[in-house]
Amino acid sequence: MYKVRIDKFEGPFDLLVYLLENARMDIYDIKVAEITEQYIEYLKEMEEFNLEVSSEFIVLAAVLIRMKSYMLLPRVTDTGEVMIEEDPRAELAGRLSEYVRIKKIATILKDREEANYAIYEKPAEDMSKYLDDPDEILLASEDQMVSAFILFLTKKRKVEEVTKRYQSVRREKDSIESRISYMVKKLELKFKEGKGRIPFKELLPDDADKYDVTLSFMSLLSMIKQQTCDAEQDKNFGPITITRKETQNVQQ
Amino acid sequence: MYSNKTMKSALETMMFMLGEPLEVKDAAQILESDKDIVRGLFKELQNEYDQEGRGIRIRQIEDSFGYVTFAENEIFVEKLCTPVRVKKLSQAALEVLAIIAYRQPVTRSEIDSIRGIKSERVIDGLLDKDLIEVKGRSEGIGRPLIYATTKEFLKKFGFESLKDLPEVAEYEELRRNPDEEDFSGQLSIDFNDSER
Amino acid sequence: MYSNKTMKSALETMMFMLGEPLEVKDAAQILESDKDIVRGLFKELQNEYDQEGRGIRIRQIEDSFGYVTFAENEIFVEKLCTPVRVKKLSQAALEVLAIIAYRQPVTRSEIDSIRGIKSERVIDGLLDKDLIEVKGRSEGIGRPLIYATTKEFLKKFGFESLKDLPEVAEYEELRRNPDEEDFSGQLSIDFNDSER
Repeated sequence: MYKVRIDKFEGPFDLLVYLLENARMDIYDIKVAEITEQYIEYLKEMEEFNLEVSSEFIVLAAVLIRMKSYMLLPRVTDTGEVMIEEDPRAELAGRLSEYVRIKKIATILKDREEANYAIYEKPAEDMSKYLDDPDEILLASEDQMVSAFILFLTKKRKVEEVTKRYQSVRREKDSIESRISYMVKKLELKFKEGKGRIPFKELLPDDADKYDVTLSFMSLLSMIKQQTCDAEQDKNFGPITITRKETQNVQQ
Repeated sequence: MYSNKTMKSALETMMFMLGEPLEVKDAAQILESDKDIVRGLFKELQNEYDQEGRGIRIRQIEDSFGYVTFAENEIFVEKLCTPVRVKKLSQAALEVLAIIAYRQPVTRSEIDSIRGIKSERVIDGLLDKDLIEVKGRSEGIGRPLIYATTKEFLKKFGFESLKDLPEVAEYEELRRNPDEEDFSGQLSIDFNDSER
Repeated sequence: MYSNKTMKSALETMMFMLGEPLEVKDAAQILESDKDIVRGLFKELQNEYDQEGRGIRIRQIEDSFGYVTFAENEIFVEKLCTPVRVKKLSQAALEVLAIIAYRQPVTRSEIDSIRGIKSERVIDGLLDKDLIEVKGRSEGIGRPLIYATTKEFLKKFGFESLKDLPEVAEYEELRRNPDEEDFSGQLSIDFNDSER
């Protein structure tokens, strides 16, 4: 019989090796029927103690049971000769043997861990004063730049989305299209009044802010592109003057 | 009672572990010995290290002792530390570099407008590192400086040529379209104009 | 060219400053000397410290050397300060570590199959403790990660290199030569008896 071990087993092999040890059984000569019974008995006890019995334990139980029934069957041929087959226990024995070896190594490691527990390193000294004037090695790679760039683009897009939503609320009516029609109307009015050269400033709404100026300017550019009018600027930072599109009729 | 040999060994261990000078009175208490005896052992050790020309020495500060490195070996410490430092480019530097790489040649105001933030200092840093260079002046108003990446940039990032810059849909919006008109210069005048 | 005395002194200074083991190749470069010569000097120093029964010793890890405290002086360290204690490894962690140490590089499924149980969480714990590391991927189906032990592993268990891992015979060999060594204690299996 075996004593009940309280501490948990590290796995089905751990349990099986323990049972073999208690039964003084050789790994390469397992009495399958006997050990299977003990193994299953133990799993039941583990359940009674509310110990976790993971699926691996059950799998090994199934392997043992299968092996047990296989070994009960007579292995004879039609002519009554006993078939020589590989020992069905061989594979399991091989794995248990490797597991036992690993456990022995684990024990050696444990002892060495203990022995080296008393040895200390110390942290590095403060070397900051020597780091003031380093030979700089610039660490750079394509990946680094690309990932930084993607991060930037993502951030930029998020900000743009937020800004767009914010501006679209504030400036709902002030799209380029609406500004263009506003400016075209104003221009036509001025042209009708007989003015040939209209300063850009006169096309701005009253109390125009930076946004209005930009929007008007963008609209003007579109208007030039659409050949609605022409514009001139004599010098850097100079006033912009809008004129009637001279080739308008020819183009159309 | 510990032997002198054990006590000296213990003092070495403790000085090593403590990281700051070890008080004679504390050491004496731990070693269950007399302060004068312990002070004497510290001084013996100090002499041994000096005599043997060790690279670490024992320095006395008031009534405490601690390890210091041998001052004349400073040159080796300098050499030891120097190659340790590896500099990485900041996120900002990488962003500006990417913008210049994809849109070159490009002016500072274009970079600023893409990033939505002033990039002057970052640009200066990249110029210092020889990753970008001034390629002349734009024909635009105010004739601002234009920037481009250098050979050093290709080398550092492992590109054979600018054609090797990865093509990803996301970048296309930033890649300069040759047919696109450049309004940025005129736009900035307009701002100035309206502020006058 | 520096004299051996100067170089040894420099090695002491550098080991002290660095805190972690100093690579022979780095030291050789700084001292403008040959790696074999420098390694020889490190070993001379190591001997001197042992011979003189110093409270600090020189430990070799692979091809690097660093100062550590003399293990037997632990009692004084504990009286002086409360050193940071790492929790001891569990039986499961030791088993997984044993498998990785002896079979590296090894995949998780190999570890699982030797232990007869899933080891994923134990492996994660060992990765966290820096005792093992991912060494890449296996060429096998699914290209699973492969694991190997680290320098930290060598330090923790006091191995100079992986060559120092003790030779442990297969169970089968033990069984066939029961008189050769007495494994019964460690294995808790009486082999002699089982031979009957």
